Amino acid sequence: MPTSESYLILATIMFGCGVFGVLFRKNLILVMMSIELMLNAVNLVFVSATQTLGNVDGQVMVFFVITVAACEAAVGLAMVIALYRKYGTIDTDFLRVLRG
Amino acid sequence: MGLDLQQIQAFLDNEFAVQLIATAIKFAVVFAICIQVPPIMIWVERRAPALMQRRKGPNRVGFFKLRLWGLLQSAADAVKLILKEEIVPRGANKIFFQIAPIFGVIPALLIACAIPYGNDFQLFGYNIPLSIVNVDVGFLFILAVSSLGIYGITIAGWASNNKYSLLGSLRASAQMISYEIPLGMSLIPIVLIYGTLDLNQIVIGQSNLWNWGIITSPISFMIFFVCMFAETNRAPFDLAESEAELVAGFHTEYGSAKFALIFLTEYVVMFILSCLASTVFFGGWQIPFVPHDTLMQLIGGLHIPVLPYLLDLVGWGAPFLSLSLQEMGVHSLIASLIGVAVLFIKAGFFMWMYVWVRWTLPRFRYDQLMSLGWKFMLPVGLANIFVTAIIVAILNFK
Amino acid sequence: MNPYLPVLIVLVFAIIFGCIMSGLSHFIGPRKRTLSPVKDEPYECGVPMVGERDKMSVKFYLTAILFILFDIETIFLYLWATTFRELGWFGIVEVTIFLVILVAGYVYVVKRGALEWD
Amino acid sequence: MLLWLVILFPLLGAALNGLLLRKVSKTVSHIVGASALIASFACALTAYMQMMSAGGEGQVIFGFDWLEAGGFKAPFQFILDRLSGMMMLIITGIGSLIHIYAGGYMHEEKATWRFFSYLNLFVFMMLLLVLGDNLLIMFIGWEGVGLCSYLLIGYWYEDDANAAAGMKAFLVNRIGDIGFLIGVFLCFKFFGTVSFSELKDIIINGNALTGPQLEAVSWITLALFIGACGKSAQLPLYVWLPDAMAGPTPVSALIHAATMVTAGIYMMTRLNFLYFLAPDTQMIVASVGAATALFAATIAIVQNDIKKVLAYSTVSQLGYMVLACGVGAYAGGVFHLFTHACFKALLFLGAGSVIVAMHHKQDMQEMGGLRKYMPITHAVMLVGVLAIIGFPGLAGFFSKDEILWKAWIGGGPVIWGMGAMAAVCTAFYMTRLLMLTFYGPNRSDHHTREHLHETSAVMWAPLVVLAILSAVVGYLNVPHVIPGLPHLLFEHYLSPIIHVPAAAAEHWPHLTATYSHSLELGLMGISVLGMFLSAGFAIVLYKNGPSPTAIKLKKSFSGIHKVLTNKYYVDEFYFKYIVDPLKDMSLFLWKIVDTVIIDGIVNGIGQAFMLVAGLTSFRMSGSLHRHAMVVMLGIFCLLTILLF
Amino acid sequence: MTQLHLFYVFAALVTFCSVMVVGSRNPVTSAVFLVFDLFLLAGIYAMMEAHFVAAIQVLVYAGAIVVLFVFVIMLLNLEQESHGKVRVSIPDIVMMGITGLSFVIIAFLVARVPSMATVGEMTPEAIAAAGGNTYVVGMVLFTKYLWPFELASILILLAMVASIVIAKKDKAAKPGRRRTVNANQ
Repeated sequence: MPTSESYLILATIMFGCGVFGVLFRKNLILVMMSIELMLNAVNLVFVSATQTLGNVDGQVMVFFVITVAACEAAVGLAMVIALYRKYGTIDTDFLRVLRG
Repeated sequence: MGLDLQQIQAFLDNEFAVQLIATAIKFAVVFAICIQVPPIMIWVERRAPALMQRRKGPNRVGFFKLRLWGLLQSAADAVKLILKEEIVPRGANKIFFQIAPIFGVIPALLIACAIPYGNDFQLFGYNIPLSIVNVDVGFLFILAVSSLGIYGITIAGWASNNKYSLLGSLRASAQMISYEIPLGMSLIPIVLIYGTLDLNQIVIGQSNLWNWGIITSPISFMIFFVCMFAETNRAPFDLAESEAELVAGFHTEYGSAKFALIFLTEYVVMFILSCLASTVFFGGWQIPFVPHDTLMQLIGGLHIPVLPYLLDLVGWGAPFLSLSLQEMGVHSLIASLIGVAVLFIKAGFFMWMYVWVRWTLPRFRYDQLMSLGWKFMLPVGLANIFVTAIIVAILNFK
Repeated sequence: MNPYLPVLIVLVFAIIFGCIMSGLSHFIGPRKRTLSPVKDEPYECGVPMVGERDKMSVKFYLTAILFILFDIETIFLYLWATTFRELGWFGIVEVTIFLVILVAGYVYVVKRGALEWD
Repeated sequence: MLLWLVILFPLLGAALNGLLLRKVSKTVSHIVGASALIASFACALTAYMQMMSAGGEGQVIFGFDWLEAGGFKAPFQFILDRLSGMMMLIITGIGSLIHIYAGGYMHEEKATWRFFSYLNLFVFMMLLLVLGDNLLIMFIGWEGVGLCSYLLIGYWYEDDANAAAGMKAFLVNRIGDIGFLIGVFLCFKFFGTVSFSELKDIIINGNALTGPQLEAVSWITLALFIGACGKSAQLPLYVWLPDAMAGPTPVSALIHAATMVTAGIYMMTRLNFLYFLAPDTQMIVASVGAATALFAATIAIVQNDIKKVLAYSTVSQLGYMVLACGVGAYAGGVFHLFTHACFKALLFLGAGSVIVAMHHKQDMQEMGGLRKYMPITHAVMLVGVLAIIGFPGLAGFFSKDEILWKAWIGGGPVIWGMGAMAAVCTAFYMTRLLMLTFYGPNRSDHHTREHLHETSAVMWAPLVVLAILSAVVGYLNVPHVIPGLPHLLFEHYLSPIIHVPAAAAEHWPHLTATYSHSLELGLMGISVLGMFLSAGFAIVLYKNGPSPTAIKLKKSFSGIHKVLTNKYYVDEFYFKYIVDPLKDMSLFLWKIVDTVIIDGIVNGIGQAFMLVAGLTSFRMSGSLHRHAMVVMLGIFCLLTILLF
Repeated sequence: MTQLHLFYVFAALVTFCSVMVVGSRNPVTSAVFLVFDLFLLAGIYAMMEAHFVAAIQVLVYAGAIVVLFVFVIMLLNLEQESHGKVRVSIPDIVMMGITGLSFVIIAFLVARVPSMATVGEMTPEAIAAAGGNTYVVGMVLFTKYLWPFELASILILLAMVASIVIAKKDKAAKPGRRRTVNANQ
């Protein structure tokens, strides 16, 4: 059986990849995929905690996280589509309405 | 000639090894059957309309005089497909074009493993299930894995660099996801009624004809039946490959063995859904009015020493000659195998329904298809769940 | 034996099988390099290619959104169905509230015409 | 559970009327509003019966955890005991009658959903006030009834005077509420709880109070009493109540006579154990009560507006109740509250009938002789007037006499004298009201006289019920000195609520001592005699409208009369010395402090920020990634710190 | 091959797929690797005997959410990220270094956390005895997490309404209500 640290390390790696995606990818859809990666890293921690702590609350949490992720993806991608319609691009380099 | 009985015994003592071998055998058989399904079905799909339309249909291919009503036509087609030249259209995404059919076939083969083809049987003191995959989540596994089947279609259409392929694949996948929800909902009343997600337990719960899913939850069956057609993109819901509009749907650009693979996937999924329908609504491997235990007793009492005779020919069957099947310990195996046959008969009925419906009903329009799924099946499915829950609750907890 | 071991075995087998099938014609099939420029053009019933690849209707996307959300709902219902007998009427009430809220959303979706394909 | 229904029905009624039934006919509004109250009353009655049959012990009904912050806990829970049960019955019972009546009174309005919605909401808030188990819930109710009162006084808000009256009520109440809030804060600071039951435990059963706590009790009670002054219209905060008569008459009856104004008395009775501990406060309470009683009664003598007379009479009667609380006679106070609720509601509703019949004219000088036209109204008004002036045998006699007797033994002759004087004045102005309205020649114009008629049954039926109540409820608390009847039932009934803490017993000897019957009988005789005399005087002066003697009297005492008509110039005083300076200061604050200094600072800060932002905003690329990267940098710094 | 080895294989694959999700230029490739990633995670969950979570991971995450991503990619016809070669500025490289370093630090901190022994009573055996993982998760969800469950329905309702409002084109665009901000100015 793998130790709980190995799960945590794996989760860290996944989360790190997600952060890299958010920070350095210009495509909004890829940014959102990176967010999904991060959510999954957190889920992994939850499930491994379930195993370590000996109760299933963590799995219920994962369930809720997935629910939230589904809603997030639905609304987020709707916004991506709306942005694309409005500005003709979803490249973050060109979406700078908030520029000071 | 020494057969090392001790070695055999040592092997039989290792449960892991026995189960592994059993899994391998089971999978080999299931795979063999799955491979056989498309040729046979293609033959049926050619002969059946011919029959309906008073034509002859393919009947020439054969060895010498042995024509088998054209059955070998399919085999010839398969060989032809494999031997064809591979063409990748210009501008296509080469990698995805290549692997899209693989994406399709993996879920199909995986869900084929989750159907309980027969009851568990006892052999060498082990309980061996006749489904290959037995997981805690029961048929949620089937739903989960089959939902991955969309990628094969979507990516195939997208990678072909052909607008009709893409449109066909989007239509097909939108249709599949739309009908996945009523499909899932139609099975919830079954869980409510039989109280388990395990397909084999559900079949055991249908020991009597009056306990069959179609009797206890007829509306579920109707929804499931419609969804079966929509999920496989079959007529009357074959919008994705409506020849007049979209050339041939998402697999327009596919040829050769990859096309064979896509065909294999489609027919395997049809077969699995037929098996699932029989399992959930038609008692699976149960024979109507003959409970499994009765069947086992019946078989157990028989004395058919065919195998011992054969073994005797090579010199080690003598001790078994006088034993009944029960005493030899194979009666549950034989009963389960009979169950497998029963299930295949029932599934065959549904396969026939696929063909029959295809040549009977006209094609839906896409908006009709979608509104049937979302505006009729979904509310009806929800109401069905609700009503079933209330009825089960009233009957069970006071 | 872990119940997922067969899954793994089948998975590996299916991948190998798929690759073999996919590669089969690559190795067995004939390789004629005809020079005709129309041979590997996307097939449109034999007539020359027309137009660009269009953008797809947003309807497909809306369908996918609704699919996700109702899929989640179905999962919730599956969980309820497995615990149905222990939860009893309490569970029915819970799920009724849950469903009433979602049916409100469904009604909105229908009224808003998000399911119309025109 | 029933108790929740009691509370929920009025809320439901308010919600239905306020949110859903805006478009429907006023009959529906009326039916919904009234039936909500009747249902509530039925539930209240059942709950009360259950409570009494279980021995009349107080019950605490837990609702849910409400406020929790540190050591502070205020669960949302209700208390149902003899006191709150009785109040609940008065509120819902008399409320039901008034709701029924209001349907008739508001008959000519266009849309009454707003009225019934407010009225139901008021009942809900009042019930919250009465049933709440801690000062905070009570405060919600306290503020809530204030709000509803404001809304209802200004019901005819198109009229500026009405809107101003509503505003006045609201503002004056605010002053009292500040006192109340300070009391609540002090209470929590020194006792660590705001729950009545816990407070009672601490005071009655707990250890002896520390010095600071004892000192605090005086301030707490005083602060709370300021709140009570506001709500129960005591000097000097009574000014809003007469103006509140601008609202529809059923509102005056329900809010400004029977229920809301009694909140202060209820609160003091609820906290009687605290007040017993503070004899100084009690002295102030008693004095304020007596002064208010007399002060308001004198003003009432010269008022001509029928509702104003009743308003000042209410202030005066509330003074009695406060006086009773001040001398420790809580049972007497609450009993007077009860009887007063009955007969004052009766009087107000009767006056309302008269006003409706007179086409919304309220000046008594234009009435007269209505006995002919409105026999039923006359009969019930007669009962009401007799009850309030303390005619022997009717409700007011028993309750008022009890208070006067307790004032004598607890507060001394001066307090008693003021109370008795007030009683004499009451007899005079109430008789005057009756005479001017129902007797003598009719002085109204021809048109009005043509249309004079008895009101509909939906209006007089509640009056009859109230009249019967006014006649008989007095027998619940017959003093010792009257033989042949069961004595002091009400006082025994309420005795489990009244606790004199052991530490304070020395200050309240008269509560346990026995006194001679002859003294009590003598005092009673004096007050009854005074009452008869002044009532007789009023009959003589006004039996045929204002008699020449009355006019002559007015002339010869023109100075006093002028002072009285102008209500001792209290409003003018307030305006000159409080409102106007405040206005001037506000103007100064607005023109100079706000626009120049504060706006200058605020805008200056804003402009400074804009300037700085303008200078630095070239760093704000608007790029998502830049922002995220800055966050990442921060995380990196934190991690580095964490590492070492 | 023990479970531990299997886990290492899976972990390696997950890492690879995660890197590919972030690193590949074609969004469809990213999406496909995301599916692999989620599927592999489901495998890891299954190894941890979290059967139900594994199932919904495949059913909802891999089978539904990523489908949505794929749909949007196809809908917008985005195959290549910004045209031409990717410009990597020096600040970006520095930031990449800092981010990488941060996660090395986090991994280091995580590895230092002492591993805990199982403390609760819900061991895999207990779960199996109580009626299976799905059943136990269901019971916990419907009793302990009653309110979150009901709130989830409201969340889904909101997502439904919001995404339709945002994504659906109005038949007749109302003049005057459209905002006129131009992004590329």
